[in-house]
Amino acid sequence: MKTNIRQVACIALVALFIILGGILIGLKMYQWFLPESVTVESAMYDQLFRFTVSIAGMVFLLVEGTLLYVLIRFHRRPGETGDGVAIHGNTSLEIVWTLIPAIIVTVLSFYSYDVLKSVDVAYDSAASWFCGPLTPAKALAEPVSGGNLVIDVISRQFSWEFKYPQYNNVSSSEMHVPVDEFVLLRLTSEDVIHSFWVPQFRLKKDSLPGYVNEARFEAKNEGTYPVICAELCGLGHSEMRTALIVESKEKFDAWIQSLVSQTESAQTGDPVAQGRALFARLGCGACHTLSDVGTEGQLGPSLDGFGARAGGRIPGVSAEDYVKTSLRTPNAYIVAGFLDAMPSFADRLDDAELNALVQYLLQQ
Amino acid sequence: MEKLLRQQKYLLVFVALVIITAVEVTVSYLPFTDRTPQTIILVIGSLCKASLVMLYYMHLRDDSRWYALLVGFPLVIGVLLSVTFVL
Amino acid sequence: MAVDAATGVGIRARRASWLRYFSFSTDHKVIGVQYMAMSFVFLLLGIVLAMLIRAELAAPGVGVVNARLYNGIVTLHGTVMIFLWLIPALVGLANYIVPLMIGAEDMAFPRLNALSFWLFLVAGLLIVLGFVFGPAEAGWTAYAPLSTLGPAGQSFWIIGLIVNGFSSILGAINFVTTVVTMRAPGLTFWKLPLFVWSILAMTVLIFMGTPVLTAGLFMQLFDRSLGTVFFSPSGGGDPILWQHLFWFYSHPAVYIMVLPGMGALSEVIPVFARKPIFGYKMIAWSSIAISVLGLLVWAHHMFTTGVAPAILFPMMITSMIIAVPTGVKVFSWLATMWGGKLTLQTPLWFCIGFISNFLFAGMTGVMQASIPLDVHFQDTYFLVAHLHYALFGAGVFGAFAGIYYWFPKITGRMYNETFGRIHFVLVFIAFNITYMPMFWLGVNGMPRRVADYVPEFATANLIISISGFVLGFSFLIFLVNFFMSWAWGPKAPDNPWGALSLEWTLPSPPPQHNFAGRKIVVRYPYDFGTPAPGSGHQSSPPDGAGG
Amino acid sequence: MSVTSVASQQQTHQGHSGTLDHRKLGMWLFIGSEVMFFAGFIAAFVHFKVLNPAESALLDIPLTTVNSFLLLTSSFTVVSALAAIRERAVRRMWHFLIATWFLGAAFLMGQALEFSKLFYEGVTLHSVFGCTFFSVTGFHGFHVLIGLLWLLLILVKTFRRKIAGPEQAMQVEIFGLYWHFVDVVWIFLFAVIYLIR
Repeated sequence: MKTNIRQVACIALVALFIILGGILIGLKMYQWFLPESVTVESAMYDQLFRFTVSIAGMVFLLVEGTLLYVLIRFHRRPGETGDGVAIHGNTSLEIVWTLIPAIIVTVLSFYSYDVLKSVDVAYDSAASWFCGPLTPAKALAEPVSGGNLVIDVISRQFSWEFKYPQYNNVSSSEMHVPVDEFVLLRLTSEDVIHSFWVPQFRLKKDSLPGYVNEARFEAKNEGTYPVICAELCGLGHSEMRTALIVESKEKFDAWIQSLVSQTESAQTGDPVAQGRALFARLGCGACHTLSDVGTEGQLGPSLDGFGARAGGRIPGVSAEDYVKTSLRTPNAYIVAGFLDAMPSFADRLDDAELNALVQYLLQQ
Repeated sequence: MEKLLRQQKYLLVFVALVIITAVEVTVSYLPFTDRTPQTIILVIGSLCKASLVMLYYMHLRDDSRWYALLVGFPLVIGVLLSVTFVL
Repeated sequence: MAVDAATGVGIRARRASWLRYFSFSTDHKVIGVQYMAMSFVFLLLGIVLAMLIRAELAAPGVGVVNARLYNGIVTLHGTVMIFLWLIPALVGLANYIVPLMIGAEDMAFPRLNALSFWLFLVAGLLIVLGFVFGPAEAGWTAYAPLSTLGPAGQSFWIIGLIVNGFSSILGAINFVTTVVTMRAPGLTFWKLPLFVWSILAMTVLIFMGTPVLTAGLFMQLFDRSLGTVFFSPSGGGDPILWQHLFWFYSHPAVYIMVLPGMGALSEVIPVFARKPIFGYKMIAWSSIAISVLGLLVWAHHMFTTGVAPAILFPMMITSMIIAVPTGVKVFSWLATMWGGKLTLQTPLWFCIGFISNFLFAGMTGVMQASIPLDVHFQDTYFLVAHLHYALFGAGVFGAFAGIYYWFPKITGRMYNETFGRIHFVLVFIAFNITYMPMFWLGVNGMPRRVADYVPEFATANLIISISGFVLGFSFLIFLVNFFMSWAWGPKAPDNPWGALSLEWTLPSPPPQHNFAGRKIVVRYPYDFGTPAPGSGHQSSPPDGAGG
Repeated sequence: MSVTSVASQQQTHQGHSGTLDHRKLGMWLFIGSEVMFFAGFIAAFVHFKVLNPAESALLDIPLTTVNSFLLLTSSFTVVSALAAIRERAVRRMWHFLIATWFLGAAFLMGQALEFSKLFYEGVTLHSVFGCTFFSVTGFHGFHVLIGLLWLLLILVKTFRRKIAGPEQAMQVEIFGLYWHFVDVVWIFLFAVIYLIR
């Protein structure tokens, strides 16, 4: 068929419109759609996102545009009879619309690999390429090598615990990291699969029972960001969130030092203080309200004024036994109106710790 | 006559299967230090046996291509699946 | 049945025709209707569950249901909608149509066909009844070890899915055998309607994927009942093993649910555009390509697990490549409509809805195929939106296109066109308002399967819930139209749409032994257009009711 | 593009198109999906074997070698039985099938012996090796059992003269396909589970 100049101009114009429109969509979505970008990695992520969405935008304009045009231009007018033209296909056209998407996804794959190389620990070495970052959980016992700050993320139904192996393993239920520093996370779980997600970091890693998973990031902005469990982990899944605080090196050092001294004093100090530390470390507050520690979990019964109630709860069961049993086999007694959601802490606490916790709770 | 040949063919295949099995077992007892060559031999051996059975006893050799296709595709994917899990 | 209902003969005959649907019939048409009817019963259940979910999420804080009930409802909703509504509905449609399309008298194994239906029914009851014995609450993905620790309902769920698996494997074997061995003389593969091609591709996925899931389900059942340690880390097992086995089936399941819809589009669009399908062979091959590639992408659901890149990265590439054959289909449909004479009736409207929604599913799909991007999307509402765009926006819209298109053939009556269009408008708008905001929610920090969320998501969730209720309501319009028209709708001619595939050469509804004793005129089924090359056929535009 | 051909519909379920027999095709498809089923279990076994290679030292290779020979022989007898019925030599088929049945039964007994020995040596379902090993070999044994029952049915039919010549050879052939498949699975299991260390 012969193509006159107007056709060519028309096609060129439409193509231009589609390309520019796509890029515009990409840029706008990138601004409106994504949450704040905090880490070096999330910046790279956003670049890839912008690129991908721009292409998606072009595809969107092309297809939806064609669809609308077809609907308007080619719908059957009232009283119109007859058929469309009998065109069975057009090889060159079909080749084109097979090749172009193929090229696009190839480019996208290469770009993705480029980003992965710099954001994902698994792509650091040929070894990890073939076995991945997953290692058996005992790896956590090994001493930490390298200068980077290492944080062991331990997840359990339904709370997070963050251990700092370089600061004689003190642990907290909130995560503090210094700004502008590489942080290596070693994630593991005590019961079921959880997933560590910080939307502003564009970072998500599953924490699996029996394995240690690894992730790293370098935060650029100070601030407080949510840590969210993204993998359905049981009845308290939606409650399983905590805070990640990015702060200046000085603030971080101050915080970690105070934590270290607190922990030491708690270990040496009276059982009540130790129990209080345990309550905080184990993240009981995720499900239980306790004003003394300043938690307001809703999934389990409130523990304010617990010491007074515990005794009379079950006839013939002393307050102390009641608490012990509730920690070892939580489903033995269920407070009316609550679910049997609490995991057992029997093999997570030694007798001394158990007693300390009991003493503390009975003080409430 | 042709029937007789077929019987002989089946018998030959059977003998071949037995021999390969014997070889496999002996190989598995050899005290290799590096297990890789042994593994390779065993895999090849079992593949040979399987294909012998399928080609002659299950008549894939003279039957329609459809059957070969419909069982070959799962075999390939299945092997891929298992390989994935070795990693 | 067309005989006058006044005479006792007519009445008895009609009653008999109704009773057939409650018997162990081996007629593929009866079984097809049984499948579809049951699937709609389960659909209603699934909708009720969805409404409960949206009611709970309408406002932050624990409201309508507690956490246990919520997890149970989410699990059952996913399971019911996928295994008990969409797949059976499509299988039922195929069960009715495919033998007619290939000029066969029935399926290759009629008794097996009936067996798979009744197995499906048993499976459905097991899964639903399990809810009573402590609901399965590990999500429809049933990730170990959460699922192996879960309450008794989980075991019912597992056994139900095993039975359902047997049912669909037997069905798949039946379909492939039927298409390969029972085509009418002269009906070569390259003259098959594209619906049959897509069903072929779908059944390949079923009989390849389902056994692997069944193996995994057996392992999980053993873990729960015999104390094996396949998935329990304490005993040295590996929870990721389940994810591999599960997704090996359950990713192809997506294509199982979308391919028949694509096939329906390839039937409806040419008929309503009065134009030959554009690039027949490319569309047929793209179906095959999708089903082959679909078996090699499962690990793209595991990008955050820390599995070796040697597994994940190749699967990322295969996942991306799937965009190519799907793109080919979409472009071919557009090219088919281009220059046609579109009769804008309900089946075509649903095809247009399919293309529009499927575009979003495809674009977000490519984004999620890219590992670094997916790390952020994984297990969030972004994914919830994406999967509903694929399964609902594409799968269900395709199913409706097919159901409206073949309704006259199946029931012998015309559906009400006005109601059909209202249904489409309502479902299309409500669908997009419901699921579009979920993309934003997910990216900004709302994980999936949560009973509670932070206050800043309240507005978006309220909008979603309201529009979700409208969406649920829109199905009632369809059901009303469906049953009213089946009972009192105007009689349908043999070929209301002026289509060319074989099923339309039969009376509506077709007689018991389909083509028994008839001449079968085999021809290329997309021979529309002027001048129609080869055939002197001058086709006439559809004259459907309300058109 | 639009060739038009006319023909009258046949009444039988036999395929119109091509020479493919629908029962045989169905059997092959079933085998195909069975391949995937076992692939799932073998994959699991391989997975854990890579994780901890030590445990499979307990396995009794001489015993299982004998078992393999039994199964291979039974494959030979089945195919010979098919050849026999195709030549209308019902008596010969009968003998071959009986032989097959006893070979299969012997295999099962060998497996029972092996399982009991392993239990005695303390291999339980509660270790990864135990659960993968017992489930995969157990499912294979289950398939052998089904095969034996099916074969029993065929023997009864033969006894009742229901299978008397090439006309009914298809029944034997389809059973044969199943039986050979079970054998093929064992060929792989034998290498993967027992021989590869």
